[in-house]
Amino acid sequence: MIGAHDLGGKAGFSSVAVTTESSEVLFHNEWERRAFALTLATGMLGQWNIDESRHARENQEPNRYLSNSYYETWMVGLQTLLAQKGLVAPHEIAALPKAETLAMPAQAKVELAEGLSARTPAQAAAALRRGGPTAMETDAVPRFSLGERVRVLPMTQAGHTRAPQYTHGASGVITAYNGVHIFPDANAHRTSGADTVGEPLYTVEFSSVELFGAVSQPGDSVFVDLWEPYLSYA
Amino acid sequence: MIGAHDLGGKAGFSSVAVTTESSEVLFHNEWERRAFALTLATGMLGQWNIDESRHARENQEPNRYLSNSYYETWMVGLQTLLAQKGLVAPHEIAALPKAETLAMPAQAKVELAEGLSARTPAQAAAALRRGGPTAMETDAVPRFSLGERVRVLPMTQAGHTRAPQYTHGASGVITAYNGVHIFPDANAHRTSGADTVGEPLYTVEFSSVELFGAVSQPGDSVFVDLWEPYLSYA
Amino acid sequence: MAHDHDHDHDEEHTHPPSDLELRVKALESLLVEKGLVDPTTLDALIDTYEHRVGPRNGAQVVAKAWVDAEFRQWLLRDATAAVASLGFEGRQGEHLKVVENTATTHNLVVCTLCSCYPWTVLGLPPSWYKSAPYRARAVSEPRAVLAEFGTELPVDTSVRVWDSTAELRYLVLPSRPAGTQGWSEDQLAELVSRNSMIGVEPASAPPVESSA
Amino acid sequence: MAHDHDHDHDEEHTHPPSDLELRVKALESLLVEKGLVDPTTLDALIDTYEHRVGPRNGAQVVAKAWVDAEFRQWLLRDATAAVASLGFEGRQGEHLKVVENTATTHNLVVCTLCSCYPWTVLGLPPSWYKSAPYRARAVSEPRAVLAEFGTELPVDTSVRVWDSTAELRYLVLPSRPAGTQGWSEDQLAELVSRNSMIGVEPASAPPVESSA
Repeated sequence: MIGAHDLGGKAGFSSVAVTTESSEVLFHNEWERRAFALTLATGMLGQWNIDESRHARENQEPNRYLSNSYYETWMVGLQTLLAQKGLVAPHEIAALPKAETLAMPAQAKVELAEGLSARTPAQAAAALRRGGPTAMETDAVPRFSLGERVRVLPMTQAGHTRAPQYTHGASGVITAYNGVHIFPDANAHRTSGADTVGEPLYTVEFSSVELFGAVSQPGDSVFVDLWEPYLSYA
Repeated sequence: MIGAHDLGGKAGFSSVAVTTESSEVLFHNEWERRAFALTLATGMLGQWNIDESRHARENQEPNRYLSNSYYETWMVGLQTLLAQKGLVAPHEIAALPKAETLAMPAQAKVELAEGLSARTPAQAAAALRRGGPTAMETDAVPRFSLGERVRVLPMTQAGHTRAPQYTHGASGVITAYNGVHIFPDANAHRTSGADTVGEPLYTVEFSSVELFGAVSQPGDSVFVDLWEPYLSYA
Repeated sequence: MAHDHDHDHDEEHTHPPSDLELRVKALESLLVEKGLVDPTTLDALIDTYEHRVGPRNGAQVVAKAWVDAEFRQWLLRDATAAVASLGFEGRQGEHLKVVENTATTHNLVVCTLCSCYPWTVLGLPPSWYKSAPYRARAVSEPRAVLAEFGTELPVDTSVRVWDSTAELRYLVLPSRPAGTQGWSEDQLAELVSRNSMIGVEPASAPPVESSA
Repeated sequence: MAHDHDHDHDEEHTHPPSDLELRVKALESLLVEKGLVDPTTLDALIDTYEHRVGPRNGAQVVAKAWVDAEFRQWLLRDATAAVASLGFEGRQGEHLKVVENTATTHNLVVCTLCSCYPWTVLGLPPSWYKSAPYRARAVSEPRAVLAEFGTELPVDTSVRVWDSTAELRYLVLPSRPAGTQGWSEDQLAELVSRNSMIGVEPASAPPVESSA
């Protein structure tokens, strides 16, 4: 889906609120700290993946997405996932102070998975250290070669995607093959038990002039990581 | 520019607030009536064209564009144009009740064109009846033929444009040639005294499946009116 | 959650804050004072589009096309001229196109970039036509939008969406309802709703007559 | 004009409405009550990213690459492994790429779709990196964005923008400042600002020494 989160090249925004390392804080309020940590801690329960998590944040009304502050959007995403995955019942979300409308599936009901329990600090530290690699071991043969010119399909997908709209229909050159990685468009809409789908992941270089016209300087370029299903021969 | 106004195919919006002819009013408040009429009446002064007018409305911060009601955006556009064209001084706009920030050029100063004066009701009626045709008499030869397959350039333009982003990079078939019409991308950024630029205008049919994927039904299509500079051979 | 999100974007404001009213009034006063605007002209413009120019114009065009095959051909070939012959012309109708529904195709009109609309035959657009949901979804999921208007199309009917990106203005010529043989243009025009000329609904069916 | 538009979208809220605070607290209580979250784990996660994992990690990586040609080669070839050798690995650093500024190329990192950022070497991203203006403009007008950071590039330097659309995470290896011959890694690391590793600024110049 092309939602308000797909910001690359969009016009009308102001200048960047520049700060240096020493003049800023990471969290402006205690609730931002807790929102951040709640998101990480619940994510470690393993009930959703990163693409589902991104989709839950992005799938908001565009004016709300643009009006929310950063961690407000994290909270929207978290509440949506908790309800969708049945960790929290809709009426429990609704009973929270100043409940906002979330797109909560009507069928959500709480059936905690067997043995699901809070991660300890030590378990959390181990999970952070482990991370969540998305590279997959396969013997897939990539369709495109280094140096080959490809074109991004211009299609606007209905579901989650990581092909930004400013690249739609543009042609560029493969500069790196990064192996097979979990394919977000499938991963964000996994049905329980489905196998993880991997696709070859490339880095594609686009001429800035081709993407954005004469405001760009010749020789400048934009590199974008794109999965094979996004691409066709140019 | 691709601003928040370029809404085609964007995700996250709610259902349409359906009304029938008999259950609605055109203006919800007296201020909407006046905002509408002020826009038409000042437009008849001939100090700006329709593409400048559209650009003045579209060139807002995206979250503001999406939050404003319809006639609020008309008012943003009108005030911007009045200031840009020097019909109203920035300090006069600033002195209006609850002034909002508008992108007003610093050089704006009031120098009313010689003989510029309010249109009478009769003059306004005649102006409405005359309208503002955009077809131009030229002997230009269109580059593309009926039935030919073309591709919309994927470039994101910095200035005003009427090539919606959902068509960028997509290929379609020319179904009509509509003659040469004033080219909005040039018209919105006219410098005083510049000649009006016309370009061949086509109607292009796109397969909905190609634009929006499997959510579309085969056989459905979208027709878009596009000027020649937006197009290349497919 | 922190903000007041109850602002309804599908409908326009019904209770505008008074500062907006004040501001528009002040702007009008300023422009009148400068001699740039005549308040009686504003009144006339409002009256024109609130009371004189509206979808009854388009309904006349459609009804005539239903009874007059030659006019229908002219309309499909050169809508601007054909419509002008009925006295409807001018602003936002300078370059008209009429697209005809058939047994196998259904037409739907939208302006994804703003709110382009054939004023000369339909007047000013309704709120929903100008709303973000309609503008966003009419091109990408027209059948879902039609369903919200209660319009379910047969699967073998293809949908043609017309995005008004240039100065061409589109009017849908809906199919003539069955059971209207021998009706006059005026009678037929009653069946032509504004929504049917935008393409979100069919023309109305004739009222069921109680058999004598 | 009707609405309160003074909400600053470039910076995050500094004065959040208390209902948001209350809501987050209530959600935490609910999850703790259900046994899904341990509050001491939340404290530990916050402490980790507020005090332990941050751009000083990346500065060490950069400084080492400046003094150790073999490490630099390894870093450019397989950043994940080279960086792990310094003890930095895990979440949001699973697949690292290092892109090197040269005399003729300058690199800039963005995530236009969300806020992807190499946590293992830079910690959490600053507000501006997550803001709509940066995400929108970094790809389409990188030189204007750089100028807002006070960075003016020579015309013959080409800009390479890296949009982090997948799980690859990018770190810029800035050019080593002139006048730092013989400096230790620790001394050099002091010159490596977070902003220089995102690519919006060069590494800092060494402080001017008063001649003896």
